[in-house]
Amino acid sequence: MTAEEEVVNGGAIEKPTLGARLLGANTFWIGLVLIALCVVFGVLEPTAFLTLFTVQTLLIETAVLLVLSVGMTFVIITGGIDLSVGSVLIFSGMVSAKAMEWVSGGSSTNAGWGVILFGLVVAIVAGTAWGILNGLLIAAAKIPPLIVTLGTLGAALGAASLLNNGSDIRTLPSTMRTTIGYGTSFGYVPNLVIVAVVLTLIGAWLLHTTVFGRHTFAVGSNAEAARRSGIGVTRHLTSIYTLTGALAGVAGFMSLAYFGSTTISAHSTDNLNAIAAVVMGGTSLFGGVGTVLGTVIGVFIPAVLKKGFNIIHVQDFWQMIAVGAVLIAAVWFDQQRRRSRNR
Amino acid sequence: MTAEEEVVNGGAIEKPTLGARLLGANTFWIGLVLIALCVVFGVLEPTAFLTLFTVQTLLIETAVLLVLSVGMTFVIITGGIDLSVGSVLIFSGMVSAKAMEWVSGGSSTNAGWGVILFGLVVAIVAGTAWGILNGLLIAAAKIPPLIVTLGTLGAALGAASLLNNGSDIRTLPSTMRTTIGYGTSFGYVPNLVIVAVVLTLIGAWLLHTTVFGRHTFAVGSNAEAARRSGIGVTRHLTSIYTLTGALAGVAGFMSLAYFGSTTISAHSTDNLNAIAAVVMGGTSLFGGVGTVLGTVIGVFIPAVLKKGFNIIHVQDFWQMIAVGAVLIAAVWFDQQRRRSRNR
Amino acid sequence: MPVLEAHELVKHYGSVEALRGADFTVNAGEVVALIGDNGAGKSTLVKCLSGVEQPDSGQILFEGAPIRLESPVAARRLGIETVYQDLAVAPELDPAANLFLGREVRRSGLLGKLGMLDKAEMRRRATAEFARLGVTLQRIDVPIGSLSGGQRQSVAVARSVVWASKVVFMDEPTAALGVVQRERVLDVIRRVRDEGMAVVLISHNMPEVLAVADRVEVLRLGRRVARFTAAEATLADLVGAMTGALTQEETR
Amino acid sequence: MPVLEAHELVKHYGSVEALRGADFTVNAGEVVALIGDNGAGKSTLVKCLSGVEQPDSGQILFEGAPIRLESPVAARRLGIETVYQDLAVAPELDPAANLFLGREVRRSGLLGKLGMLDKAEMRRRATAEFARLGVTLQRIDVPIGSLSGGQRQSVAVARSVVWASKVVFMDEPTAALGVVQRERVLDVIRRVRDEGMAVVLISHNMPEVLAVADRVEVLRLGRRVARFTAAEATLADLVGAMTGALTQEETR
Amino acid sequence: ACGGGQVGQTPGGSAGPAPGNKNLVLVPGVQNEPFYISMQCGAQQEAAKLGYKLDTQAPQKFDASLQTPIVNALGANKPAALLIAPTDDVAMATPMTTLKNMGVKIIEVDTALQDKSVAQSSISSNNAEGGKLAADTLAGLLKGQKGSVLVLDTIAGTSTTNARAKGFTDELAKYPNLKSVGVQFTQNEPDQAASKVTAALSSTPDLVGVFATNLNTGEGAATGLHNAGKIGKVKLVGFDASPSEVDGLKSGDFQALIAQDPAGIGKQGVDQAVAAVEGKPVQRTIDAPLVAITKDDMDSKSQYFYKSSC
Ligand SMILES: Nc1ncnc2c1ncn2[C@@H]1O[C@H](COP(=O)(O)OP(=O)(O)OP(=O)(O)O)[C@@H](O)[C@H]1O
Ligand SMILES: Nc1ncnc2c1ncn2[C@@H]1O[C@H](COP(=O)(O)OP(=O)(O)OP(=O)(O)O)[C@@H](O)[C@H]1O
Ligand SMILES: [Mg+2]
Ligand SMILES: [Mg+2]
Repeated sequence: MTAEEEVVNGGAIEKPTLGARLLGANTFWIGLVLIALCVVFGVLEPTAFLTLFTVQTLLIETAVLLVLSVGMTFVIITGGIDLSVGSVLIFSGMVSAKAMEWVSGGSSTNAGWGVILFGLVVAIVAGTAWGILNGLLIAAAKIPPLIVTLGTLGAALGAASLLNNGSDIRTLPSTMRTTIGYGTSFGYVPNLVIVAVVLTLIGAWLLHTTVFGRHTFAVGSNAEAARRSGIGVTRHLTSIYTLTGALAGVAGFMSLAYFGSTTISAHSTDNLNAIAAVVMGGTSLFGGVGTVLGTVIGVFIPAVLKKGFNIIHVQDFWQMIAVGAVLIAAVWFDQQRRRSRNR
Repeated sequence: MTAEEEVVNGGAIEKPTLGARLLGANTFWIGLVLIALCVVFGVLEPTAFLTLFTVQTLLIETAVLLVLSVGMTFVIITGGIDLSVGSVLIFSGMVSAKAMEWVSGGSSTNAGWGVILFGLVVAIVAGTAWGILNGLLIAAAKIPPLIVTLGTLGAALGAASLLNNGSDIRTLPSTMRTTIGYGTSFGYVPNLVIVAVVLTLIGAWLLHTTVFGRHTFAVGSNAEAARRSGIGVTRHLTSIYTLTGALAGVAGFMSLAYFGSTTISAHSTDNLNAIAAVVMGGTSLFGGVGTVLGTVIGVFIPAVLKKGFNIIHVQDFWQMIAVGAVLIAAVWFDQQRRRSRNR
Repeated sequence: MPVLEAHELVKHYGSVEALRGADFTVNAGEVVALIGDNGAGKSTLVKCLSGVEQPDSGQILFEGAPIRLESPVAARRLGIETVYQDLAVAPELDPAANLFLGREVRRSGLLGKLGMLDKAEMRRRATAEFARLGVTLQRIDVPIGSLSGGQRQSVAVARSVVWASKVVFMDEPTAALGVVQRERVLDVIRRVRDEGMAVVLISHNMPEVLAVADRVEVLRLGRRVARFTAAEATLADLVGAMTGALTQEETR
Repeated sequence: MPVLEAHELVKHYGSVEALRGADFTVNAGEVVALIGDNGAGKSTLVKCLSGVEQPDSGQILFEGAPIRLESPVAARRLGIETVYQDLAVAPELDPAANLFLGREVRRSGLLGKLGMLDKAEMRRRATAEFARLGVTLQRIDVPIGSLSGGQRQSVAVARSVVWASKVVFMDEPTAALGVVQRERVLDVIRRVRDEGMAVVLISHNMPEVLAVADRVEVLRLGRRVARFTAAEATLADLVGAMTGALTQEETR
Repeated sequence: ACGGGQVGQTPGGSAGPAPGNKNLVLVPGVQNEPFYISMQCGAQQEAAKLGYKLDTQAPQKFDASLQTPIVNALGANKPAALLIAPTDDVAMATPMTTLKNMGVKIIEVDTALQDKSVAQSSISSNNAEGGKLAADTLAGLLKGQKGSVLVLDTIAGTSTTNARAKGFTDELAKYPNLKSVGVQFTQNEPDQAASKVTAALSSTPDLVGVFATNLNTGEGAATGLHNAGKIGKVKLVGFDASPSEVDGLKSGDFQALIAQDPAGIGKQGVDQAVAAVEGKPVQRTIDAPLVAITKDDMDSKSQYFYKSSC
């Protein structure tokens, strides 16, 4: 084959093979890391790690973070950041719990599906409201995302605390806990996980195959070029933060169902965990590149690690050190492979 | 004046006046916000807010964060981020306390200046070590700063906990507490504040007038251009994270002197606070622009706000909301003014 | 009748005066070359006329009626397209995605209504467009940031001519192009003109200007200082006007 | 004797082959024009020869001895300076800072030893350099990112000629320049050549190439396909070589 | 839903811990706290005595979302019994119930679930009582002096410290000479506690007492008072008796501490756990003692001091 042949008809040679595309995929190597981790723990503790129960709880425990991270992926691809997700989650849960109490006229412990659905809607609306606020301040008022979401991080938490005077609400419909919180479908699959998977699939579809997703990449790649190309950058950014807020609202409801409590004092590290998952998955903090699949892998690497360490009883302090080291090593390995592929 | 006159000799018209430069300075408007806050609280509570005591405690309480933020300014100007500063601070304090105990052969409560100085050196060395590790992983191994410092955030904290089996050391030289921790010089000025001010001035000098600072801006503005211009980007980035680590080490020692304890479970929000201060001061998270003066203002806006709110007895939850709102509003105001100046 | 006119546009950037009362006219069906020294304000003028920047004062007329171009979208809606000097492409996206940016082709049917992209179709049409401009790409699925300077510029040019209906601004579209590609672009300019559109060409290459333009307008220090009919102008005239040796219009 | 030679350089980017065994030679005291179609690999070749990229295979000889250029610093140490096509400037820094990037002037005395910059001196010298190239700046203390395209390019050109001692690579240095500035740059190229340095000029402007170059080397699809002495070459020869109509060197 | 079930209900019945399993696990509320370390020491000693092995696994923060995975992980390697300080009295019910359904015996130490049916025994000191004791102690220290009192709590929603603060405030109302300036939250950060104290000194010149509901707030409060030069002039009552607080008491930073008996709680927890495992009778609730320690009587109450390592 001479060079000539390759470039004749104005470019565009045919696509590389599936194998080459897989090897070339940004998520391939980091995915290998995840698989390696599972294998290692599986070998170390086959009877404990590779059990249905472990897998179920692993999935359930990551469900809430996964939903937050899907939203965060969109935000980071635009070159932004959202520190407020954890607080918005708590706020949504609190408002939802309050609303369910209110429509049940007191305790909502025995409320039925109507009330629960109402609670879900309220949670989504509450999350969406914060999302819109974030979006407008970032996109229209052009305040840096870090500052805006740091501000709403505090504000949403303060507002959530105000609503019930600083204490948690713990009287929630018991149906909600038993079905959504830790019920299963198809025999084995926790319902919470089904919700998370469905939302993740929708997110992946939206990001990778639709106009909305394309514009998300464009805004992150070069916002000025996007603007000049007639993309409503302000509007697009606003909808992305709104989407993230709405997902945080859903996550708030999921957390409510799971914990059966508004857990005001929890979720303080959700924002960093979500950001770390997204970045580990190969999304650049500078925007313009990223995948939802990468984020999923990025969510599971620390989760599997911590689960494995807990099962093999690694001491807390060593665990912290080891998790830190593996995070760095995983990304380093990924970078290394990708770089050599480009040689 | 015709247009011709202005551009005759190949460019470079004379410098604008001092007033114009002041108005044009990036830190002018956000500085106004700080002054406005002080005035408002001064008017609301003149007897409580505008007292020597309030000013002294305000300055002391921000000293540690200020030192961290100066280092963070360098990091963010290069387009990086350092989440590990709080943990490195704790680690340095812990190592330093251990070392002082060790050279005193048991409790160091009655140790003299020799031991204290030794402790300071150990703290700086410990911080520097983490800084070098961060720097090498980021600059040489090219792992994203967020991942690296998130990893070392956990690892440093785990290591600090390991050193004393998870509990704090509180037997520190009492001289250290009484002189460095809460002693004053020149009658009124707390010694801790003097340390912070000196370090800040050195930082400002380094950033704005030296080759080192110039290269910092260049690396953040366009790392590839810097590399092609013969700047050792790897080496420079490494030294910047090392510098930040060293400053975190000093901050660890200051915190030790201030609290008289290693406070393992504290400082978890120092990283975000420092980043917020830097960004509020006009430094871009994308690198290439920033000032130390801006950072100083960015450190004091939330500090003054919280102090003022505590003095006028704003309820905690409202306080969280208000602090969030003011952060956003301050930056918004700053942006607004800057934009109109460019019209 | 002029399709687009600018009167006395003024634009400051801080204390820098980029435009100091610039006038400009372009008629349908003609190629106007906008020339001037570096820093004369050509790109700034183009940005003002394509909605990217708002002038501080002055008037813009479109087909005789005063308009405000608040955003690039407003200009595009009027059929005004622009090749920017800095190209304004999204470096992480591939050439096809850049070509269709803001005007993505959707699938037919319900999926399209839901916003799903027809990536194959876009790639196919992009390949055809690039071939027409003589652009050679080894692979079409690489990010545009990794293309050579000329390849990148070709993508930007292709984008503008595909979508324009009234006016095309081209800010140094041939600066990085090879000899063949340059000829193709000049051909495209002529074709677009012949279809009745107005083309505004900015270039520092005087032979090229004289070859393709019908009229020439000269900007100097943020003001229009001369106008020529290309057929009657000589290279010396143009250079004289650009450097200030020759001024036709009065300095206010 | 050739000051810099390249043999059989190969460079891949993923599956894209930018160089497929390119040769190149430049002698001291001559201006060599490196020409070729868009995407021919000219910029890639320059990057390999100035230490920015490492070739996958092939040999580089400096003054007859094989060398490895691991980094731009290595090339600069040998006296090789480059104007990159994408300019490689720091957009947030001002023109003077960019001119002296990596080679800042320090104050005299202790403060200088401590690393303190002499900003006034750098600004003064920068102003003088820019005047020499005919660059007009309204203000010298603005970030280079806000300059016009031609102004920015002038800064990059100024930077390379100030520091070179052996070889200057100029990748399309005049693409965005005005008529006057272009002439100045060509003058500078001649002057540098006369001082005994080697200049490698990449340009798509054939008249310019024929006017200033002593020799011409033609790159096509990542290989050198022809060499000419400028005085003997015609425009048709050059275009023929670039488009593949004419090939001198055998295709391996 | 189709095939609806519950997590942890392994179809075909779950295998409980193997008979003769001698492993116990302690899951405290948070790592790095002398309170829990002392509890661990007491528990370990007792377990060793009874021929059992005790592992400890602590979450990084006092946070239900961090404690849940730890409890869930135990489902993989079932211990005979779990000793746990639930970080949320409702949220932790799910994972604990799951374990219980797998046959693991559950003993609550320090804190307890609202749902009394999960654990077989709960050993705890009453936090509200502790708050009351603190108020009485402070009033005693002040000897009728008039003035304002500040309460420093950790984070809204932390049940233990919230209860201490509430007990304190309620009891303080009985002393007409003392006026509460309210409960302030410190996010469990010493620097915020210090700042709240100095601000209170600025705005409330008649501040005479501070109640800090845990170690971090106490340390911060002491630092603030140091800064202001008000050590000893403003009475500081802390909760718990960690080594650092005991040092503080010795040096005069604290005027009184309300100590629990973590080692005792741990020991009794193990006793109950072993009893449950071996099918012997257990006691459903056990109240652990609380004591107020002042500088004067600290030597006689040294058995209440917490340890930072065993
Ligand atoms: N964003 C900006 N901020 C500050 N000054 C600017 C900005 N954009 C342009 N300028 C200044 O305005 C003047 C005109 O710039 P413009 O880009 O319009 O020139 P031009 O005629 O297109 O030049 P060239 O031929 O080099 O492209 C220049 O002096 C430039 O430095
Ligand atoms: N970083 C990169 N990644 C992938 N492909 C690249 C990269 N840089 C260059 N290429 C490809 O290599 C080939 C040669 O590019 P190069 O920039 O050397 O061309 P050139 O001769 O300088 O063209 P021009 O005249 O347009 O500047 C092109 O097909 C280009 O798409
Ligand atoms: Mg221009
Ligand atoms: Mg090139």
